[in-house]
Amino acid sequence: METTDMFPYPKEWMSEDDEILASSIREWAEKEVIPNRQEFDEDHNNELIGPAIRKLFVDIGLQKLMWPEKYGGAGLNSPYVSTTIVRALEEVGRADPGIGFIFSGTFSLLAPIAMEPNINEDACTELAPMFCNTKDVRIGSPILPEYGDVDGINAGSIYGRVIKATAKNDGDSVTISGRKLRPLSSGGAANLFGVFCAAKGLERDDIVYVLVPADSEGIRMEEPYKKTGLVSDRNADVWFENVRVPRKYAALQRGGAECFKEVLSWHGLCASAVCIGSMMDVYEIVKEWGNTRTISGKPLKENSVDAAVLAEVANHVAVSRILTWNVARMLAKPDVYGEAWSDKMFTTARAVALHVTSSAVSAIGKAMELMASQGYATEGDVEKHWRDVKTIEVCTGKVPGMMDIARWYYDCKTL
Amino acid sequence: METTDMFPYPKEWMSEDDEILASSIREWAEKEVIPNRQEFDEDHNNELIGPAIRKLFVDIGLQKLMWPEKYGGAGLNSPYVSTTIVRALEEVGRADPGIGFIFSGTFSLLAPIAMEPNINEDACTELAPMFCNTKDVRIGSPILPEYGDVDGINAGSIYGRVIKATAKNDGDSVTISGRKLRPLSSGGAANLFGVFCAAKGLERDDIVYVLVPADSEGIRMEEPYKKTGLVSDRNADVWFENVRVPRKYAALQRGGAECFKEVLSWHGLCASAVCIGSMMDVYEIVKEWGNTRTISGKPLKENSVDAAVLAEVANHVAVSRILTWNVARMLAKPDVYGEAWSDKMFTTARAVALHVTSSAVSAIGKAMELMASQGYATEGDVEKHWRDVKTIEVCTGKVPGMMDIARWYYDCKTL
Amino acid sequence: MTTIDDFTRPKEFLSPLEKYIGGMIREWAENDVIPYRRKFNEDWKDHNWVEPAMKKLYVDIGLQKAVWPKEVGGWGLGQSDHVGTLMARVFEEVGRADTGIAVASAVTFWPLIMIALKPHINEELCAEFAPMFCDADEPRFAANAMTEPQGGSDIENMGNMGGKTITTTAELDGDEWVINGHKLWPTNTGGVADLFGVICTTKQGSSDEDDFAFIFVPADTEGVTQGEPYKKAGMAADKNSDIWFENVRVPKKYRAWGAGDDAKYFREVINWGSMSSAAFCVGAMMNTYEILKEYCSNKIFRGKPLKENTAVAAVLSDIAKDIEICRIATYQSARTLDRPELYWDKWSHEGVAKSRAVKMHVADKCIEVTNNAASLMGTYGCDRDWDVEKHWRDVKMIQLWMGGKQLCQMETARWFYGCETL
Amino acid sequence: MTTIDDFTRPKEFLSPLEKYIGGMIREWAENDVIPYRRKFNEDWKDHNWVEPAMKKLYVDIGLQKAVWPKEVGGWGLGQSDHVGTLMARVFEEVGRADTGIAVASAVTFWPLIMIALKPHINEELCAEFAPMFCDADEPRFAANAMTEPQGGSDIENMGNMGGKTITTTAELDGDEWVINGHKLWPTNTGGVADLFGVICTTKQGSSDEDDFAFIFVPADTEGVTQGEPYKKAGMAADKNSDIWFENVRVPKKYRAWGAGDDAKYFREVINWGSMSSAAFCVGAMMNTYEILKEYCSNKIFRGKPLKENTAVAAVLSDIAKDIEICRIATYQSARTLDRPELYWDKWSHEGVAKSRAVKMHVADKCIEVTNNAASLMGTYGCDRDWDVEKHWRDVKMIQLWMGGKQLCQMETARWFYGCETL
Repeated sequence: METTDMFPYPKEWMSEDDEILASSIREWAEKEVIPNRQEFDEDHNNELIGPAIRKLFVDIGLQKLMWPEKYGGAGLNSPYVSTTIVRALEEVGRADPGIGFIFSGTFSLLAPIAMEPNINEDACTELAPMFCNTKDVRIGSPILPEYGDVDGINAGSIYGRVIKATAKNDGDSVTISGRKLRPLSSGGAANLFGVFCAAKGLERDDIVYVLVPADSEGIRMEEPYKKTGLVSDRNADVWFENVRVPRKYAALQRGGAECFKEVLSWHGLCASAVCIGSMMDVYEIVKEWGNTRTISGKPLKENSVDAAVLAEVANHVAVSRILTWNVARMLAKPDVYGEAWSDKMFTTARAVALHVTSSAVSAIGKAMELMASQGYATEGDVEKHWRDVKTIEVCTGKVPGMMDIARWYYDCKTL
Repeated sequence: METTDMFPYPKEWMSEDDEILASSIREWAEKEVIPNRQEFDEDHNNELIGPAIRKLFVDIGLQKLMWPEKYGGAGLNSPYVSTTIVRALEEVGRADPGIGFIFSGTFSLLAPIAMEPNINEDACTELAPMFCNTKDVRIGSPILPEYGDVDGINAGSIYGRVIKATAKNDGDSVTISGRKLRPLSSGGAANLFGVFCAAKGLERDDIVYVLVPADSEGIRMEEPYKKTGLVSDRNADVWFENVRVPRKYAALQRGGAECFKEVLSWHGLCASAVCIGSMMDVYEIVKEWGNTRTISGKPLKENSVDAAVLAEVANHVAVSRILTWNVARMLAKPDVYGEAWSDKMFTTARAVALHVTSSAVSAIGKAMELMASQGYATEGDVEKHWRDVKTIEVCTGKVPGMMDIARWYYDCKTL
Repeated sequence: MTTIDDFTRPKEFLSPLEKYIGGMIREWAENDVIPYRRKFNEDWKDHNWVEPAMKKLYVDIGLQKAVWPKEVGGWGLGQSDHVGTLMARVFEEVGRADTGIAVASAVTFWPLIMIALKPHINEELCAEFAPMFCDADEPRFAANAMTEPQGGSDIENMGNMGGKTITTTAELDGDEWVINGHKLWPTNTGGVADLFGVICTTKQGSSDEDDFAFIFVPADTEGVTQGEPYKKAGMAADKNSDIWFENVRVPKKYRAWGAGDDAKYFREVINWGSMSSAAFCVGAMMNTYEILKEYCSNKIFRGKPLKENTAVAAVLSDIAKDIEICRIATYQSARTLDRPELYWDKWSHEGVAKSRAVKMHVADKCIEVTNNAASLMGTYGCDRDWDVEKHWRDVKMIQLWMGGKQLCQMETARWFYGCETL
Repeated sequence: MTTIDDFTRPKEFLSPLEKYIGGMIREWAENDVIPYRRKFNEDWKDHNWVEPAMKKLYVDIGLQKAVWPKEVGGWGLGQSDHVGTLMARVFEEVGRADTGIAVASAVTFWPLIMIALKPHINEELCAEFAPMFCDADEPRFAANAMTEPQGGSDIENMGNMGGKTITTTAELDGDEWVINGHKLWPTNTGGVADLFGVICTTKQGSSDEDDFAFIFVPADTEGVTQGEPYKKAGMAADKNSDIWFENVRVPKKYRAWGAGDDAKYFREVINWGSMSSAAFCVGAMMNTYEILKEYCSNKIFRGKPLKENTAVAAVLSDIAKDIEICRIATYQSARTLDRPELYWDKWSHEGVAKSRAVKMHVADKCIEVTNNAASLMGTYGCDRDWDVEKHWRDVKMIQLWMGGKQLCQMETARWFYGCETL
């Protein structure tokens, strides 16, 4: 039985099309990624990672996926896309969580302007061609508020996070400023930023979400910083110095908090799906190890102490997968479960993302325990997953995430 | 918002009828159970618990629920009953997990003979009247194989558990023997036992599942033993000395392992649902505590350290509930997800039961931490839930459960 | 065969007396408690089974005399420089049998820390109260009355609140303190205690440590009313209830030391409370180990004892490992009470923070150990006949008391990270 | 302000030398390692950044002479009755800077335990090998060659397997041992080590301890081949690779002690390995504490440092608490190596089981601490600039080595529960 069938999930909710896309991603993974991924960490010139991303984003077409058809996209921009995305990202994550994470940011960044029912016609008209009429890779980079700030800059706050950027009214334009902002992903490789700003002199006097093309004047992207994992994702701090963008790039028709929750709900779903793919790959590897390694004269998996650890690994995957697919379904049916930006849906998606990403770190850590040095060596193909999912996990924001959960379930007002 | 709506679950899968039954159970709980439950521990003469069970089992009619209509039952004996059961047991568990646990045993014990598509006409004809044509409470008690045995008795083994009872061919009868067997529930109050036996001289030479009326000659039920919680459930060790029952009481048409997995899949679902109800009650209590208790000059819930603990409590409920409802759906749709007795479904149901029952112990333990002495005192209405869910949790069998998971996901042969 | 005595302790720290005293208590546990403890749960209100065991320990063995100075009839342990590790052993042994009796014993000792431990021995008050304990044929109990209906852990949170939320007041009226207030949940209440150490304030709402007062109140003083004992999840050998103080008058000298020093030595009381809590837990865990070892040695699976199954052995191992670590940490914590010159003042914030940290670790592990032991035993784990579930129920209270886990965390963070507003 | 030196240790156990030596290493860490350690990750193969730091520690400070007897040019610590706690401090300090260098150092010391520690000092072999380390201007490394391609932790599982699965063989041919076999993953391989202690058998398939042999093999002996270093998740300062022994001939006297005693003292090697592993972890955790304290003091949330948020403080607290407990347990474990007469033989099964238990606890906690610290720091937690993620990656290996967690569990269970077949 295929690993993807071994692990339970509500398969009634998956369509055949989802499986077709997943298959082509599986093929891409086997050909373009898996043979090379042990070298990704030293692929300083993007010679291995770059072409792989291009194949996925351009040739298979993921970067067009969520743009409306009339702007040249694949038109998968209704919430129903959620299960498609999960199944696709399982496959991408299985091969390389870093590439999955790039797509997670790119996809969720666009939800506030391109997802039904809130399609921002102006913004789509302007920005869709960047992603749809090109043979080049296009990447989005969400810049979210942070939990605390080293510089003491605090232009506002939202859901217990600090807003560091500002958006000032400037007639037909909006001027964005912000020092040393750390995006969720792709800060060093982005074509388009989605930035949450404190609004100054705009219709909304709280928080506004603005899309900012990376080639706008006044943007400085630092060198990508070195990090634990997700090497494919070149993240870097970004500085905005009086960056002017057309007014229509600001999601002024919607509240900043609404956009914030929508982006995070979708990003939570994507991050969870990537981690499931990663865990499933490790499951296959450790399963093979359990079959072939001999301990006390029998296969490792037949030693009950090791079987118990193997069971823990599998159980993390099973539980995480059920949870993630349920979030996908809930997002797909806003009439039944609430909109992506409702407090309830936001809380559920955050809670599941916290659960799944930390489960992934545990599960892969457990697999490493069993594989000992082979788990720790790059050639074992496990340690990269471990570093990758940890890097995803830290991005979910544990303490503010717990506060989000408390806020909803206990109606807390001051957290 | 109602607590039952706060916590996410795939509500598309619940019918209106399910909610109607749940409402009448809610009413029963508020009237018959909640006002008295602090005294349950000292209700030695069954003066409070007995009438409450009668109202639920006889008046509301739970004990008829899963018998086919043609034998006088309510006819909810297709796997589709799963969501009904879950929603009902959430409500029972909220009031008293003990009563929920009694029903869990009674219900799942019957699955191998009364659940579509394997209706055992002979056995139903004989046994249904006991439950359906009576104004008295009728209780079932499953006797499962154990993980190891103190006496060294080992008549056979199944899925890494020891079978202690035997069933001998005796012409038209089957003779059951077994020393000091410990049922899952209700050993001291049962009307019908469901016993897994090593088969001797029967068509099947491995394991056979036999239903044994409690008033059969040769059965000795000990005094209920004192235990941590679930006081409503009078469990006791049971001795079978050459107990003769008609052949048709043995599920000879089916494999013992198949029956074993079917009973445990359903029992896992029931036990999970009971724990969710219990957790939801504690959630309401600790929520109120968080509103009214003052720490450092503000409501407890506004202290972020306490909010983080409150969030943990809520998150355990949310995750557990999603998982449990998914198992319900999977059981309801054997064509999509496999039969209740398939290895995959069995593993999923066991894994979720392990997860949910131990989550319940953690969640309620966390709530107690916040409520300090009020959580520990009986009057706080939390400590009983804590003891109750722990008693359910130990019954799930942690180590053998982990072995079940390993067996399926890693194809282990000798565990 | 390995026994509970094989869990490691720093042997260099042990009192010369500890083998002797530990041995007596071990014997008492085997003969007077363990055979009867299953009856304690139903005996929570009447203490028909608990009292004889208490009497044996307190009067016959004489534990109620332990810390009082020799001059007033005690054993003089309050002057010993091994009292910390000795008491750790005592509470461990008592806790192994029953953590309820352990807390009742330790709480009797608790208020006396204020006046009977070197270097701060209040000879006048020792002379006043020692006879109650040292010239008695009946067990005598004492208790600190701390927690209040609102405020809860804020009372214990001296580092941040400085007593600001204490609503029990003491007013000086001539040569007498007049005390008014309502306390919840002290151990040894519900009619048990003979002497209270009352935490109160001389100026309500003040967070000046000088206004914090620790005043002794004999239980039979007029105006002291105790409620009925509460019913609770476990800890049946320990009664808790409400106490009301209504214009209770005691001599001025009953205040332990006075402005500033009351608050200071009260921190030592907290420090001792944390160490003792850890010791109870170590005892309960060691008993859990014994029971589990028996269970897993006798239960047979596939022809071998259950403990030979490696998955079971892994669970057993984690339990032994946790006991090993907890016992070492507890004795180290006790040692710092015996060697302030080498470590830190017993009443320092450092001492409080560190003993809180140890207590938090050990109490959490104790719940984990008893919880996992019960799970491993399946339906037998929740069967009262095996006593593991009793420890599980009992020790949860240890985690919750003295401000619970969250206060332990705040105290630890405050000291180790220099937090100022927690 | 509270610093890492405020975490508790049993002060009674410390060596008179430890302040001096600890201080030197602290200075080395600050000047020679911490400013450069972010470069180690890319330097895993060449060690351009690692080697100067190693040279300073080994040669200039002179750590490579530490355990050798004074008579042969060493510091003579092998004869000290404080070597255990002193080494705990050394490895803690080195581990604080870089656990990779710590393991390289400890593993150099590791085979020497067989011959240079009292009461079993092999004067002949000390005289033979000491000059390699004591008369050198360059850093010298040693290593134990244990793990094999199949068998893995079975090699270390002496208690159960008794060496049965060892496939590296030693045959006596006249006055020489002839060694054949293939070892994986020893620290300090890939061309680093100068001297190997090879675990082998004189009779393949035997589980008789008499057939277990520990034989010294200089790395330049003919027939010894080392592979390329492996690329791995962390621990860049420590190189690991394959070693092949093909008809390697060494003098008969290079076997440490002979039948029975090799196996016996090898248990002491395991005991030391466990204690040292714990010490590395304590060092890494203390550094994590320092970094986190800085981060949470400087990062501002709602006008207050992040550490003043109680939910954050709770996470910080748990980390400080774990370090406190782990450090106490580690020094207690080290103390038992210094006082066998008070505790147990260093090579006893008890010693092995208990040090395995401590190592297991400390390594698990270290992963938890670094993991939680990284999570608390959000995207900065995985940013190499903050060094927390480095510790997280590095210390995972400590949990995995020497048979990993499962073997620790089996050893612990075997001793504490009398299991016979694990």
